[in-house]
Amino acid sequence: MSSFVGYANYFAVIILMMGGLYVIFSTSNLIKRMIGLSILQTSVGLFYITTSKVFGGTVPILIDEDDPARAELASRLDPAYFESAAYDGVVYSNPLPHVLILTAIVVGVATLAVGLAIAVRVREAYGTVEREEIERKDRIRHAHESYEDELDETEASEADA
Amino acid sequence: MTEYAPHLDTNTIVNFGLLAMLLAVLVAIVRTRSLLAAVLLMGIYSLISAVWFVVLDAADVAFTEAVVGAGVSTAFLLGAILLTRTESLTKRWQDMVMPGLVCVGAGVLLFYAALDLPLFGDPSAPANAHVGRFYIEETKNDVGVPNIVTAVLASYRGFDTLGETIVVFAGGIGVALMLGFGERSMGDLPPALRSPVMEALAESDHHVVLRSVAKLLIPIIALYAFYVQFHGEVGAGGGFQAGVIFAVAVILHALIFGLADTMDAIPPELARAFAALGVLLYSGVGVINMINGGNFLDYDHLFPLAFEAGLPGSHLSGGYHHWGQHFGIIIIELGVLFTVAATMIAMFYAFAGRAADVVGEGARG
Amino acid sequence: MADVLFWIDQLGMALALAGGILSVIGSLGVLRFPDLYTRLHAASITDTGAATLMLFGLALMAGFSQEALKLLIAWAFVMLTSPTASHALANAAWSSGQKPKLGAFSLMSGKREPAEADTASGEKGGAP
Amino acid sequence: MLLGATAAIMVAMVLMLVRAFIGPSNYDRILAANSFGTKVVLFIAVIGYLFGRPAYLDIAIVYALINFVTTIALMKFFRYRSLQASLSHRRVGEEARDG
Repeated sequence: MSSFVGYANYFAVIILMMGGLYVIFSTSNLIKRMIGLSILQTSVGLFYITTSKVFGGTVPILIDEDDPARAELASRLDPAYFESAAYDGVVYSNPLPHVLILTAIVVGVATLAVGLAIAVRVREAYGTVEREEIERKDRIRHAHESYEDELDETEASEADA
Repeated sequence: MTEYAPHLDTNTIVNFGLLAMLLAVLVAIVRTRSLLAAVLLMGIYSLISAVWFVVLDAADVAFTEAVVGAGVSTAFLLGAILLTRTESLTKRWQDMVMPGLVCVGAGVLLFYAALDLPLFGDPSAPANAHVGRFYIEETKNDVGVPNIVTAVLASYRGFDTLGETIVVFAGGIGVALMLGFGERSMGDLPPALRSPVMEALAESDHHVVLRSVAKLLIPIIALYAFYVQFHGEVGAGGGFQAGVIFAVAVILHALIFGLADTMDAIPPELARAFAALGVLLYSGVGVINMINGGNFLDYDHLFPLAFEAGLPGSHLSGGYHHWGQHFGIIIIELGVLFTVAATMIAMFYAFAGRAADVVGEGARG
Repeated sequence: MADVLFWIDQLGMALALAGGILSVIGSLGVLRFPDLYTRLHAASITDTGAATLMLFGLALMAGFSQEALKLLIAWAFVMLTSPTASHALANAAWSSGQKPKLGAFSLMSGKREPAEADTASGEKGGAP
Repeated sequence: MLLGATAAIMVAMVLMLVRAFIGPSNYDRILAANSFGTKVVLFIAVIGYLFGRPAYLDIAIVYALINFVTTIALMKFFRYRSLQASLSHRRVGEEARDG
């Protein structure tokens, strides 16, 4: 039982990550793929915070001495475990992953906005946001340009002939 | 020390319940055909993950995810859907098989790799026992700020946060370069370009209740943003969250009173200026520290040492107050507030303001 | 004095439990009601009711402290925003032409239109 | 008792999710999202007391506000398909007349 509790969080986060990846791979619509991307980013955040949680720990905000919450929190843990994990009378979760994920979320929104702006410009340039149609129109445009290049070359060769 | 064995307590049970909900929403997002439902479910997904962060003692992260995930990213996604005019998705089973196999393969590999990770909640895990423990113990005498996350974010890792603020600013510039600042749409709308829905607005809806409640709420949300900003060291909060909350207040004003009124209130030039001002303020504090003899962002040197020694209870004269750190953190959080709020507002103007061009789109192929 | 505080805590917890049960009943209502407008009733009324019960119960437990003030502020915002959002939603749904299933009537003329549901979905239980 | 209240709120959240998934019309989904947000505000408040450290009440307040903005954005998008149109009578009236 305890090994299940120990790894269940990691497995759930991995399933969410793979779900986000699947959404990115399977849809051809650019906007839906951005949604898949933000699911993936959120699940990375979930993974970091899973590793930061200390059993019986509380929010990493220092509690001052006279706060009644100290006794309340201490009463919930068995003493043997309490000595090893506590810092001056309170067990705190690890604050470091919180800092990383906090900025990752805000930067994630900035990149989401830039990605959506690109999608809007792709829509205005190609008239669609579906991946296949964009590739098809690209091929047509390349074929068109290469045909024009040949025309220019033939005219150039005739001109100097 | 007893060998740590994770056992079920209320915290873990609630955590599993929320993870189950997240998986259910994920399945719904994967299966849905309508893009609008996907955006709405994305809002619910980020909301549940915000609550999950609360359950796992990550107050600041929950704050950011709740504010950013539901408020701002939903507005951007809706703006993008409006501009790209795609609302339903075509799904063919051929392009489901291969991605499914790849994801299942990668998932199995990750499962195998996860078996070596420390058990969930283990205090003696290397991350929690050494590095995390250092910051829990040293914050009181280095920075003297109760909220360890804000102390690490602003003081220990101040240089990285400056980098992140510049990344948000650069994101704003990127969106502005691609979508403009939304001014073009504020010109008078020629009748030919007006979308039919605008007429429907004229007589049938008058939304009196919505407008009066919005008039009441917008100043409260803006005030709450400053509360979150200034009590960032004591409780959960800080520059990022406050900036996004302020942007959400402006977005609410734009949603109800129209983008034209909001642009009269907060012109795009002001948003551009404040975005740059925030980054200037942040790096200015660093330069002041260097002038006073410290490193680039070492707030102990924010004030000249003689002046700080004279302050009541300063750590230089026997007390334990780090006045330089307190004021340094408040000022750079203010810089982050300006940049994040102005950038989010500029991005919303770019997305919402561009609609008029696309309405008359047919010109470009 | 200690037992008074104990009983206040118990009362607070009981109120919180009552709020929780009320919100479950509300959610059941949202699931089972036939169309949007009745679901709006189920959702918004029980939301504000459960919010009042629960937040006041927790405020009792918090006593005279900053937490109690924050709980009351959260209560005030929920009471302000939830009904407004439901009103705006009903207004938007109505003006977009979504008629209620049971006994549709037209606002302007005041007379009863035959309920669209009878003709569209062919339900036998037409409006009385 | 608090555990009972937490369990009840979680059941209510799950039921609201079901409505969000099957909701026939998009307005049902907005309704489910709005009600889900309000239930989350209560859930955050209750687990603050269940785990003995009510440090999250700021998040409950923020969430009561943000949920309103999201509902209004979604509602306006579904109904008017435009994020810039104004809902206030004064501005709309002028545009309609001289438009």
